[in-house]
Amino acid sequence: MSPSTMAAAKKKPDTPKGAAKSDPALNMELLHSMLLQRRFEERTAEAYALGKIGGFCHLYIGQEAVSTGSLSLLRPDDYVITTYRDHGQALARGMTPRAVMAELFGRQDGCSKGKGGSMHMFDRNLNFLGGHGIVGGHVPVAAGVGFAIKYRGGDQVIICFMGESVVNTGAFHEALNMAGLWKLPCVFIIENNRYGMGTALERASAIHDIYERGAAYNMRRAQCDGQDVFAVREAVGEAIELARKEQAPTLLEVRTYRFMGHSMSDAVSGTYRTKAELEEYMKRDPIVLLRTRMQENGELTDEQLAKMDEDIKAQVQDAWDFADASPELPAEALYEDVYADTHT
Amino acid sequence: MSPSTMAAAKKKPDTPKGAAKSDPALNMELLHSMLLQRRFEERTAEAYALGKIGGFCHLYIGQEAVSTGSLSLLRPDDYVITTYRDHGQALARGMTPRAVMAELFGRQDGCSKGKGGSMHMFDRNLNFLGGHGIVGGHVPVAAGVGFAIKYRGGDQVIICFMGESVVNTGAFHEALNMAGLWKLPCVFIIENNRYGMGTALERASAIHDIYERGAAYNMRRAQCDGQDVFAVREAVGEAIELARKEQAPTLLEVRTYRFMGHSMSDAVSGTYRTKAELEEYMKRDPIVLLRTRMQENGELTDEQLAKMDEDIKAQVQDAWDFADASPELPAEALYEDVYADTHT
Amino acid sequence: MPVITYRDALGDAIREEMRRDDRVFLMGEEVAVYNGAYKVSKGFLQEFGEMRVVDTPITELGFAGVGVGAAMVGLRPVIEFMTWNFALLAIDQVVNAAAKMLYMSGGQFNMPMVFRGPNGAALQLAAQHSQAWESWLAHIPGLKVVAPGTPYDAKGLLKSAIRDDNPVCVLEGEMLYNTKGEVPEGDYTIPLGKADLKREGDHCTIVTHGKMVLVAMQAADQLAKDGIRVDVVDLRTVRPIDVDAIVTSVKKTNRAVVLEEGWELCGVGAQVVDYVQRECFDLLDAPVVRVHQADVPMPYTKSLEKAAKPDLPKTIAAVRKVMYLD
Amino acid sequence: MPVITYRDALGDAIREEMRRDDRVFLMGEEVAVYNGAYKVSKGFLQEFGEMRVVDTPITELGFAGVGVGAAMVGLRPVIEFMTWNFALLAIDQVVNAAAKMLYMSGGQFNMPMVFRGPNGAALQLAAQHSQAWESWLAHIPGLKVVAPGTPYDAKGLLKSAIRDDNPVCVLEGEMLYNTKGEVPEGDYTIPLGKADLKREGDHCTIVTHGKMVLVAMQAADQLAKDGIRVDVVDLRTVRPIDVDAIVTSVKKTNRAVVLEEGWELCGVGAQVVDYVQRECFDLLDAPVVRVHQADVPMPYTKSLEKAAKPDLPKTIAAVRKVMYLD
Ligand SMILES: Cc1ncc(C[n+]2csc(CCOP(=O)(O)OP(=O)(O)O)c2C)c(N)n1
Ligand SMILES: Cc1ncc(C[n+]2csc(CCOP(=O)(O)OP(=O)(O)O)c2C)c(N)n1
Ligand SMILES: [Mg+2]
Ligand SMILES: [Mg+2]
Repeated sequence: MSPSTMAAAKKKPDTPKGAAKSDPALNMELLHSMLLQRRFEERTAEAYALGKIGGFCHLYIGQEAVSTGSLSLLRPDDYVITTYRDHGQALARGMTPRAVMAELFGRQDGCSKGKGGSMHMFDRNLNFLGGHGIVGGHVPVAAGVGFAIKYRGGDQVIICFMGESVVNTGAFHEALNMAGLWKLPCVFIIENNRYGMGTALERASAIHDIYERGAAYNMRRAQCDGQDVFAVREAVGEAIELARKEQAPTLLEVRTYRFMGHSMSDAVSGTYRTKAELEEYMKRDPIVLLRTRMQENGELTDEQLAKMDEDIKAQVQDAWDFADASPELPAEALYEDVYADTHT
Repeated sequence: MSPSTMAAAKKKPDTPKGAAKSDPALNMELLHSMLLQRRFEERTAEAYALGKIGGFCHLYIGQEAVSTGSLSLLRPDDYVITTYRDHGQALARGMTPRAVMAELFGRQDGCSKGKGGSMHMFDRNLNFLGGHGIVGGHVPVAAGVGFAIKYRGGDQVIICFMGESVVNTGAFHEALNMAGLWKLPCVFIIENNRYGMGTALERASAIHDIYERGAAYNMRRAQCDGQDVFAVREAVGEAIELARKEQAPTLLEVRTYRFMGHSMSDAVSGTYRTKAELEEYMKRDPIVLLRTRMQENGELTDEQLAKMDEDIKAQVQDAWDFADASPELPAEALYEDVYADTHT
Repeated sequence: MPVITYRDALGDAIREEMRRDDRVFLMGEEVAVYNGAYKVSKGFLQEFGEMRVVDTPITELGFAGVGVGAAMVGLRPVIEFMTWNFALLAIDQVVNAAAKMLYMSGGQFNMPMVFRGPNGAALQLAAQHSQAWESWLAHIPGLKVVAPGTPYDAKGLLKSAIRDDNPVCVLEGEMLYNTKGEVPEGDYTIPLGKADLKREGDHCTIVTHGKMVLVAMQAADQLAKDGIRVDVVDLRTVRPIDVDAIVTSVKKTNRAVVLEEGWELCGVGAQVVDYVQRECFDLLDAPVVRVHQADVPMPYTKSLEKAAKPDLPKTIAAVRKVMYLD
Repeated sequence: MPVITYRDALGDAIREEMRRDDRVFLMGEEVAVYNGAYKVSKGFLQEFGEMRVVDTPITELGFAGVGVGAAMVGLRPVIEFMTWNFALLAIDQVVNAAAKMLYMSGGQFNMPMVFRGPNGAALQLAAQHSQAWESWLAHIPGLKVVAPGTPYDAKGLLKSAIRDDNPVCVLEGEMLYNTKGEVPEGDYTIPLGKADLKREGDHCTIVTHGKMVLVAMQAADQLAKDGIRVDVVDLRTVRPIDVDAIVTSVKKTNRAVVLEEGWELCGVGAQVVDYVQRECFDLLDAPVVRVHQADVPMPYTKSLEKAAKPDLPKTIAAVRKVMYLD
């Protein structure tokens, strides 16, 4: 990490923003959402090690405040689209752990019937538009959803999550220019976790405050702390409001960090980042930050916390069992879903 | 044209910059270069109408100060790359009118043996790396040449010309990010002639001062008047110096205008721009501006001008005759040049 | 029946579908103010307004993706590529997004959209602007691919493409836009995936599609003068391919020529050959002969360009060869 | 002879060429600090430094173009795609720039460069990450395309590719990187465009390339137990295709199976079928049978993925079918 980045990280206060207007019930929900993602991903890693999950598998641990903070603000008729690192967002949007785990296990009760897997979580009922595997590829798609909202005269918004590497892709550039030009109701959220696989942001992007790229598209831009769920809510909330009321897009850089390797086949630290750096960042675990805050506020007892954790663990175990029991699709399903056999 | 653009255009002084350090011999060369392009393109239009030239054919009339101003500053070992609108730059770089006209006629004495045509002028001896037809496609190629210069530790530069539409393409974005990140000796020159085919800049780009895109790549950026050859020389000169001495790229927006249709199959005005607008811009004919200045300075007599024009016209006629006499490639050449049959 | 151009047939198809269904919109470079680079959408902006006739920046990858997104949430985009050559920049969206979305979402998100534009060589446009992409597109499961050769087929197939709930690639021809033919007024559709027997004969089959249909018909005319009667099977759709129609014809003629605009290796013609040898092995009287572009990037020079393209003499020679007449 | 992995064979090839010729450099995502996504370039950064082993941003189109530019002025880039799936984003540079530059410049600018990376499906990577692109690339004049199936071939072909003055696409296999085989130390090359008869037999020919070579060899072993002897023709290069080698084999066996990893329509197999029927029409005892991926985007689920892929049982069944044994 470059010195400038370190300084920027340090500037962020450890006290969550918005603590003043603390809402205990809401905070409990946020904590639950984040803890569910955490426990879910821990079991995902376990299942992967046991060979119950295959392929590429990218965990979300460390970034839970981004999904929860953002998606806790959406209406059911809003839209979400994201990358292959999609388990956390799927859960935060309201997919059941069963549906997500079954998808990871490749079973027919999975949210994509087992055809998509870890990288391709979809849920039409939740307007969850996937899980996409081509870096940058889903950003124009998000602009297209924004276009459709405007076309219909609706007041929905779309949140498009992406890793920080995406800002270097041509797809990002082309999409953001159109979103800025046409004023589309899109909230582009960069989950800047400092690395794209083994490449540090500073080795891939000519500028390091990447939200500044928004200027090239005449787009509102902002940056916020991604370990603080309140900071995320505040920043995303402003962006959603702008998109909903004025149909104007925002490019929001959320500074976060992934606590695991890039995918299940990548070491947690070593080649491209040091253990020391990792440990430094882990001090700002988003769940610990929220929990501590709530405890200090007297909103959360140790007992409540233990109970929540227990319930969540049971729920994840239930998801595992459910997934394990769910069958793979029958052989003939291989040829289904290639074409829709409908037309208007 | 938007009011803001009109204002910007107005701000530019009609008096050429750098007039103080006027160099009559150089000015004569510049005028010759620009007038040659003009007369050449006029005859190109004629030949196209006669069916001697086919395919897409994009004339350079109105933009001659850009090619001449820029390329008059290069060393022979520097590199040039451009778009399909390449006749002017080919001539300004020193290709003979014969070689260019024969290429347009599709003959074997053409600079690309007639295989490339109007959009694909190449000359290895002049480090003229083509004429490219995919909008944006040549910009990464230019970055690659910059990379190669740096790789070898040379002090050459590459000038990469492009239309203003190019700044919206993914290829541009990806290339400029790398050029900014790696500090490549590239001079990216946007020939902002206000339109990409029938689309005004303002309808395609979210920002209108497009050189500002350079900020997204931590790249030096500038804007200049493209009808004033001295302004072009000054701006490009600074960029070349930076590239040569510090191996740093520049994004330079040169504001110009095309006096003809997009290509030979496009009307000069009508659908997307008015005759009045065209006429307004034609008042700033780059050749007239230079000529007038020289005349005012007493550097150019009417006689000299008439003689120059006559010589040039004769040279272009010679090129036409030469091209007309040059044969098309023999049938067996169809299968040549698909593969190099060499290796190291 | 009114005789109109291929261009107008396409324009009518889109216009009628846009009137019929307000989810349908047209997007691409120069489709609105400029009336289309090839004037297919003349007058559209005036009729439908700028939300439904959308000029884009030069961002093939981007606006193809915009189409994908719009289709995911229920609109029915018609995405125009100024030419299919430029679609190479967008091919990731066509192949990795549009063609796979339904499958990888487990059947949840269909893609009711059309990608269209001129395909193949026009005149002297040189290497980068003279390429025919049907075999690439036909390779990809999840896509449908049509290549109309006549105004009638253009209108009927494009309407079907717009109404289909899958991503359909429509390959038009710059050289076809001015060609004319009978086209009924008003609504009709042509089913995707069905070939059309454009000419009946019993001596030899010519299997073709798109722009080459005209060449095949000319060849049939010429050959008829020598008493050679050919079946012209116009595939119309190159994915899925109507194997039955090919086989039925070859069973009758026992000989086949495959004529296409693109390059030889792994072309549509190769696939047709495979179907023929697979299904008509014992009936074939001669190896199938293919006619296609020379295996070179397209040269600009007139004479070489002509030599590179499949054409009438080459087609006639192929038929004569497959009939052992030369 | 030392036994090494396919991965190390590739690494050795590039390393030796970089030592031999300082115009050769390696560029791509994660090739330097990370030692390559699949560790082909392990230790390269230390040996050659960051100017010759270059990590790029995620910009396939951009860095492919950087390679084109560097090649135009005399360097010899080796451009790594993390996988060929992502090369779709760069395909405009491969097809419209690299493959055409020599031709459209009238023979002035050759393109001494390599595009390489894993191609085809690994395990459970689902639709967007499991695609085999050889037929697309083979379609394009101006490219050469190789697909080594063994460590020996990988090293020899990659070295030839790097020394060739044309753009060569090298299709590796993620599932092959750990496979082992005998590879001589030091320098050797394998000519591009020449097939290799990997197994001799006289009952049936299997024509294949790349990852499927291993499957073909296994099939040959299995079939041998039933007394069926197959010729395995490993194309090694899929553009240009060694037609002679195919024909020589089929003339001996009179039967052929074509095995490939990619989809059926317009696949490499279709082209091979065309060559066979063209050149061996009177000698064939049965229609050529093809084995390929099912005509669907790749599913994630294990069982369906297995069903979608060409494999040993399907290959054996194809040979038995072409021999009328079932
Ligand atoms: C176009 C493309 N190129 C390369 C890859 C391989 N790849 C997958 S994820 C990744 C890194 C992305 O990093 P970032 O955008 O920062 O997201 P993060 O993984 O950190 O969430 C790469 C290179 C890909 N999937 N798509
Ligand atoms: C990728 C791509 N898309 C579309 C085209 C068709 N086209 C050719 S020139 C052009 C306009 C380019 O305008 P600009 O960049 O401003 O350059 P100018 O013609 O004004 O010099 C378009 C759309 C193309 N050649 N390549
Ligand atoms: Mg990241
Ligand atoms: Mg322009």
